Amino acid sequence: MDLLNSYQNNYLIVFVFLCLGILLPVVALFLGKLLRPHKPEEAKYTTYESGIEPFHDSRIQFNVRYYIFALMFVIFDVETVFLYPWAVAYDKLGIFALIEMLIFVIMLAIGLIYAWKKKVLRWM
Amino acid sequence: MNSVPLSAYLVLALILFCIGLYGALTKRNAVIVLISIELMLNAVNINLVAFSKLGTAPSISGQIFTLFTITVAAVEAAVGLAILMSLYNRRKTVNVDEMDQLKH
Amino acid sequence: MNADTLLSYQWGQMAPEFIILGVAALLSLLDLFLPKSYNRRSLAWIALVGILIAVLSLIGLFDSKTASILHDTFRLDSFGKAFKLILLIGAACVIVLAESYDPREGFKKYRGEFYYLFLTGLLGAMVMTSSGDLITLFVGLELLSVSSYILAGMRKKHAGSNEAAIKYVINGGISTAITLFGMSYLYGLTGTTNLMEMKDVMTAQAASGQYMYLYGLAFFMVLVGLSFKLASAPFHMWAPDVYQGSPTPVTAFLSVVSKTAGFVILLRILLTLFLTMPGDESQTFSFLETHSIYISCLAGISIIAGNVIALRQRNIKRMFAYSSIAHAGYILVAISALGYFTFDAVWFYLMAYLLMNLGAFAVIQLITDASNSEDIADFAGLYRRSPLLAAGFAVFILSLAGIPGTAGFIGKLNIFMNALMTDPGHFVLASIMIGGTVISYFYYFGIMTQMFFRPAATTEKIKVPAGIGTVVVIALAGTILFGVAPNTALDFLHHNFGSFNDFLK
Amino acid sequence: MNDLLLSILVFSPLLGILVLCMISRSNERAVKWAGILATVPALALSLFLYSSYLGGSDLSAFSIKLDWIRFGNLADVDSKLFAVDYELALDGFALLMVLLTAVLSTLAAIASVSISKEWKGYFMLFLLLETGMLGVFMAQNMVLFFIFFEITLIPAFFLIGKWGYFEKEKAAYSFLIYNGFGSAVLLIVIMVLFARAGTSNIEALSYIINVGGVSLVAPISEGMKYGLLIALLIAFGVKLPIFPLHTWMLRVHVQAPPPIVMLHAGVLLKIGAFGLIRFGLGIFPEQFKDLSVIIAVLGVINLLYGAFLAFIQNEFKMVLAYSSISHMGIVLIGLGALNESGIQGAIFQVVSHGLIAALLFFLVGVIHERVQTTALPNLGGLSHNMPLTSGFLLAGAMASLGLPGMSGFISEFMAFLGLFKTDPLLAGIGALGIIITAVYLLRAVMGMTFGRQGASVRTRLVSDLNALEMVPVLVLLAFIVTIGVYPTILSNPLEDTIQLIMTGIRGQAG
Amino acid sequence: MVEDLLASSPGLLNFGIFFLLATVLLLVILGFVTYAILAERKVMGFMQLRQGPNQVGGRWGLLQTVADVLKLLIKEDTIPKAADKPLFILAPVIAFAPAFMVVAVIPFTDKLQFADIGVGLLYYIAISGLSTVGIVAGGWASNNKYALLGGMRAAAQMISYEIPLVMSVLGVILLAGSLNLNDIVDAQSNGWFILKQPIGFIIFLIASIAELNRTPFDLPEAESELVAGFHVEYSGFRWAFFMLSEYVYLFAMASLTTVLFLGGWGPLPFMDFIPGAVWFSLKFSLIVFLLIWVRVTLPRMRADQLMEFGWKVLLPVALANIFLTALLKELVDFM
Repeated sequence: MDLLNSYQNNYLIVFVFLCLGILLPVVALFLGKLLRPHKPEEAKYTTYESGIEPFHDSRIQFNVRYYIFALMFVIFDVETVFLYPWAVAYDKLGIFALIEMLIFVIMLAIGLIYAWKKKVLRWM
Repeated sequence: MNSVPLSAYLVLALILFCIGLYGALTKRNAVIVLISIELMLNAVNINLVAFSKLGTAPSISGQIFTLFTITVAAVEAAVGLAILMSLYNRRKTVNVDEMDQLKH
Repeated sequence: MNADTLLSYQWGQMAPEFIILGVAALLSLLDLFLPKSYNRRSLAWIALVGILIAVLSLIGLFDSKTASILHDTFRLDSFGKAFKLILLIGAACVIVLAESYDPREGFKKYRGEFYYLFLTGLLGAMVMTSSGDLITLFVGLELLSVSSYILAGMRKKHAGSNEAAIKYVINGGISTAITLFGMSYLYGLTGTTNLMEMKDVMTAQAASGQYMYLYGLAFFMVLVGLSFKLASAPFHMWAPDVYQGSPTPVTAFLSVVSKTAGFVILLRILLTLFLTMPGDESQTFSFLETHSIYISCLAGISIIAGNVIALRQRNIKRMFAYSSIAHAGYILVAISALGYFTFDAVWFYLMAYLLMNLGAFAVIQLITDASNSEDIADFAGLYRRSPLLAAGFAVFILSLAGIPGTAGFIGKLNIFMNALMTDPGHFVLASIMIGGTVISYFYYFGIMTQMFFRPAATTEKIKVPAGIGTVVVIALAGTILFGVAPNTALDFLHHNFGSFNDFLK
Repeated sequence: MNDLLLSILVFSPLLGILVLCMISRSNERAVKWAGILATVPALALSLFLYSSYLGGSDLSAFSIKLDWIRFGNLADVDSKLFAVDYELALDGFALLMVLLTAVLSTLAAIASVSISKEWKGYFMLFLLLETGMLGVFMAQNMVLFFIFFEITLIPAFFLIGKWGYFEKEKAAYSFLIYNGFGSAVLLIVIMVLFARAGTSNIEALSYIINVGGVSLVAPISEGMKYGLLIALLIAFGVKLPIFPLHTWMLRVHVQAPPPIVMLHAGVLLKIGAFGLIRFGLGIFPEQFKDLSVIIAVLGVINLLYGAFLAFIQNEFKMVLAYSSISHMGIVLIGLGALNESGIQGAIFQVVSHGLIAALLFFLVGVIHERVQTTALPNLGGLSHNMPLTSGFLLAGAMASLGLPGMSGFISEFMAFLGLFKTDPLLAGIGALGIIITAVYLLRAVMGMTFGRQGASVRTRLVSDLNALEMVPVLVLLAFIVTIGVYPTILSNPLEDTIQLIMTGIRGQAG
Repeated sequence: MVEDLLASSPGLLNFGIFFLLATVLLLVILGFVTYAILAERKVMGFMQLRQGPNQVGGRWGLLQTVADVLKLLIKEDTIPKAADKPLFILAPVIAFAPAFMVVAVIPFTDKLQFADIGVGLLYYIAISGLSTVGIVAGGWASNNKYALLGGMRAAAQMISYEIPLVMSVLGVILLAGSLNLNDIVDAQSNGWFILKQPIGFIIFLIASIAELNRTPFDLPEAESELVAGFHVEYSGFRWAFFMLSEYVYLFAMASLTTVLFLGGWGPLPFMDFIPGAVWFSLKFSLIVFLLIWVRVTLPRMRADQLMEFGWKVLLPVALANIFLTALLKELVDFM
């Protein structure tokens, strides 16, 4: 029972931190609202573009490269899902796990080499 | 505070699954459809993990299954987005209902 | 686990898989490091050699006893061997087709990738045939699916190919999720992912009538999810578009290898888990028998929808997509009937389907490449342009239509027998199947009409590349041999694999 | 050697196909000669068999049985279970049909010299068709029967669709679909019997169904037997054709090339009657008896319907097509009577109509080739230009309407004799049809041969039959008259078969 | 006392107590941030041979940052018309909350720790990734070309360096056999991981600088190209929260580095008379100083160099490091 309580308490703390993390900006901004001046003027609310008048919508299509990196991230990030439990349990698993993971990572490495050769990793 | 019953997880998963299915079947934007599919797969994850901890016969294999599901979900998303990008480059659209060149 | 246990496994059991994996890795590296100017066609031969070595090693395993390694996740039983054989033969033929595939645009650059992605897909299918565990089954399925998604979109510059790929991904993703949802319940109720253990738990639970409703739900979801993969109606919507848009060898791959794999996983899950499980507390019928009506419905709708919609297709690949939906329906008839011949019928039909469909796709690939169009009018006057090719194609079509003297007929006979020998017999299903066959005459003979009755637009003779010629000849020989002397195949099956008695042991 | 004889007989046309493969497609003469000669071995062999049978030798010496397909892995349990053997054999009835097929094939091959294009492909398909037809009559198990049955379908489809007249493709399609439907129904019957009894041998099946005492894979209930018989009736009814299922046959008769119509009307339609007698009467005699009234009624309907519609046709081919329907009604009437003379009449009608229809359609082909039409209003006064043709046409019509001394008379007489014994009222109504037959045939033939010269006949320079064309006409006419004068040559071979059927019917009744 | 509290069943009372304690920590962190900024400016000043802030609050400009914060507090709040208003307001909160949340699991000493979660390290990595969402949202919501570009760059950079960061930690996990931060510290009682995992440490340090968006990896807010990157349109206290989260991350990351590689509160041999808290803060300060030092010394990288460095150098090295570690461990165990 103690263990369960301690377990739940620990996550309660995390929740407390979450509340505080949200509360602080809210409170600070609320306080700021009481203190700060409010003198609206048209020019203040225009978008900043180094001094020239803003033209057309800024929400342009993202460059395709970003997606490619996102894909790479997804793939490699998920691989760490396998690496983490493996690393934690490595002591108990022994050499078999090492070989197994080696094969796994070699596959991954082939993937990386593939991306490399296909010039996916070039930011140009 | 008692621990959450299994059925709550199952219902949550079911709701998530249904939302995902609804989205996957009705949305026009292919990106949203892909996200909906991820939602369905995550519903599966909830199920598996809940069963693995609270099921009739708890066992670790559910969690292992989840690892694989997560991976597969990632792979599907990656492949799906890659294909979508290549489609977008040609057709300049991501709407599913505009992909109708292959009819009759 | 230490090195001793590691070495104690009979790794030889996985030899075919290892070979394919090795060749796939080798090809991917070769493709990466070979100079750009190098013609990557020759990689096809490496892939072919790999597949043939895998076939040889599989034949070497025919005599080995049923065994399972890796904690029962991988089991090599006669079922696995028999279906691996089909997969490998189909893959070998498709590789040869792919070698000759040369569309006008957008394939050259990705030729190297095609071969190893193809092998990984094959690997997934092979893993499925001998999985003893839900997780391995699922991983195999996904390996196959994901490879096929990319293969479908191989021609990046071709709008149809892109569209096919995205539709395939979306539908495949949905079906995966549905299957998995069902699997998660199966796991949750039994607490294990090992199929054999699951079976025992389920049998015990069902005997006391526990969780029947949830099992029904799980069964239904798994069935629905997998029927997406089989492209059986009403979950077939993706198939026509994907078949039409994909490069032709990929279409052949999807309709033969991928479909076979779909049936493999369906049989593995349904028969292992639900066959021995009682359908209710009274235990008179097994779960599968009480729920076989769902499979029957799928089969019936597939046959009717596939054949009827195929009637109004002008695009040859699309027509074959619908025809392949119908054929999936025929095989489902065998599964839903659950007679003595189920395994025989499914195996033989898939084998026959492999031969006739691959042969047909070889010709289709040749004609559509040459004319750069996929309209059935392109076949007009084929009889004049290449009499032998026309005759071969005619035999494949006759076989698909189930005319005697061809493998397709014997396959259908087997399925009929399976459906009618049970008591009560599946008369409705058999009638639908045979009605569908008659409807299919319309469109199959429509192609014949084009080939033999219509004048050709051009009298230019058709040059048959060696690869396509080989596939056509092999398929033709097989189709006729198995049609005239089906016992060559049946005896082979029974001699090497018995009656699949070790499936549930 | 003896046991290979039947196989040689069936597959000898295939040998012709091989020979044809080696001949260049442009060599018209050689191709046509090879095609005609390839039908001769079958004819010679069947004549040999017939003569030796009449000479008293036993046909069972020629039967052959080889292991072929075995489904399932049951060799340890019972090597016969789910086995389909390659087994060919002949009895008197089958022998007659084989002879008819062989004769008509040769004659049709001779008639095929008028084919104007793609002779090579034509003769290859023609020979394949002959193999199928021969095989159908000899197959001893239902699966084999079905295989040969289907083999006839494909070449016939192409022959109609490629070498026929204006609406040939449509005709080919309706031929394919109707017959495909028929064979589909037949296949269900075959598979039910095979899957449940574990054998498809006709003798074994008739034993299992009627005598019983064999444990089946799954039971065949009484109701199911009726269902199967009705399915058989539908399956063969399409082929025969029986009244509501006949429309395809009209198209084929009008559109197909004349030699093929000869074979089609002469043999292919008869497969329906053959199957009905073999399987319907052979396997389900008891059920057949219960349904015999319906069959007789169907026969009368066929007879009258065909006759009435033939009366109002303006196209000679259509007249003949409807007359075929009408004559097939007589077969059904004979079967429906279900007594010795009825069945004998039915079988006689099968053979005799085969010959007569072949003769008439051959002549139609000759006329069409010369005049380019067969529409009755355009014809007339043929006797002026083509006296021989007109004469033979008249003779054929006489045979068809049942003039005593010709084969048609015997068969009609016996069939009606049979029905008068069992159901005089129905027979009386049916007899009306005979009269109408005479009326429509005479109307058509007289109008063509005599009367005012038709526009088409006048404007063309038409010649009479040439020597080659005389061969089929004379041969067919000879057969027709021989049977009419000396029916024993038919009834002798049939004796055993009919006795067997009668014991089947009586055995159950008693 | 804390053990009792943890053992008691969770409820509102616990919540209240934790809340108070966490508030204390928050104040400490805010204090840290205030003086870390000052320290940074001072250190930079000295390294660049100038004074740094020296006017407000005495000789060393002790109140300089306090004054800055007050100024920000009373600054007028402007939200551009074209902006996506709800998202614009939400973005700083999304950026800040995770930064504070990750601090919950850091063990400062064996007694002074808030949440002792079994998968503490995983928690840290998972939560810290969320800040990116805030930054991208801020960039997107501003509807400003600079901001959007900055936001996208931030996203690309963060995901690129997340992988080496995560992989470099694997060596530590392999050695410690646990994801719990306390266990990791315990495992270092006879040798800090910086000695056993030098490669891992270097990768971790580089990747963490990138994750913190600090020079030389401060492309998302590169002043010379993007004006101020994703927070161009932010001003006043909203802007302050972006800055705040950046410095809280500095705090958290330095703490994590201390825990993972420098033995946490563990003392140097023969010097365990000095309390753990002091050890921790010494090591922690060292890391913070190191980070400031790097910032002053190195120039900003080009965008393409940055990405390629992450994927082509750090990732393969990190992968190799994992297997080197595993192999060594296996060999050492055998021997």
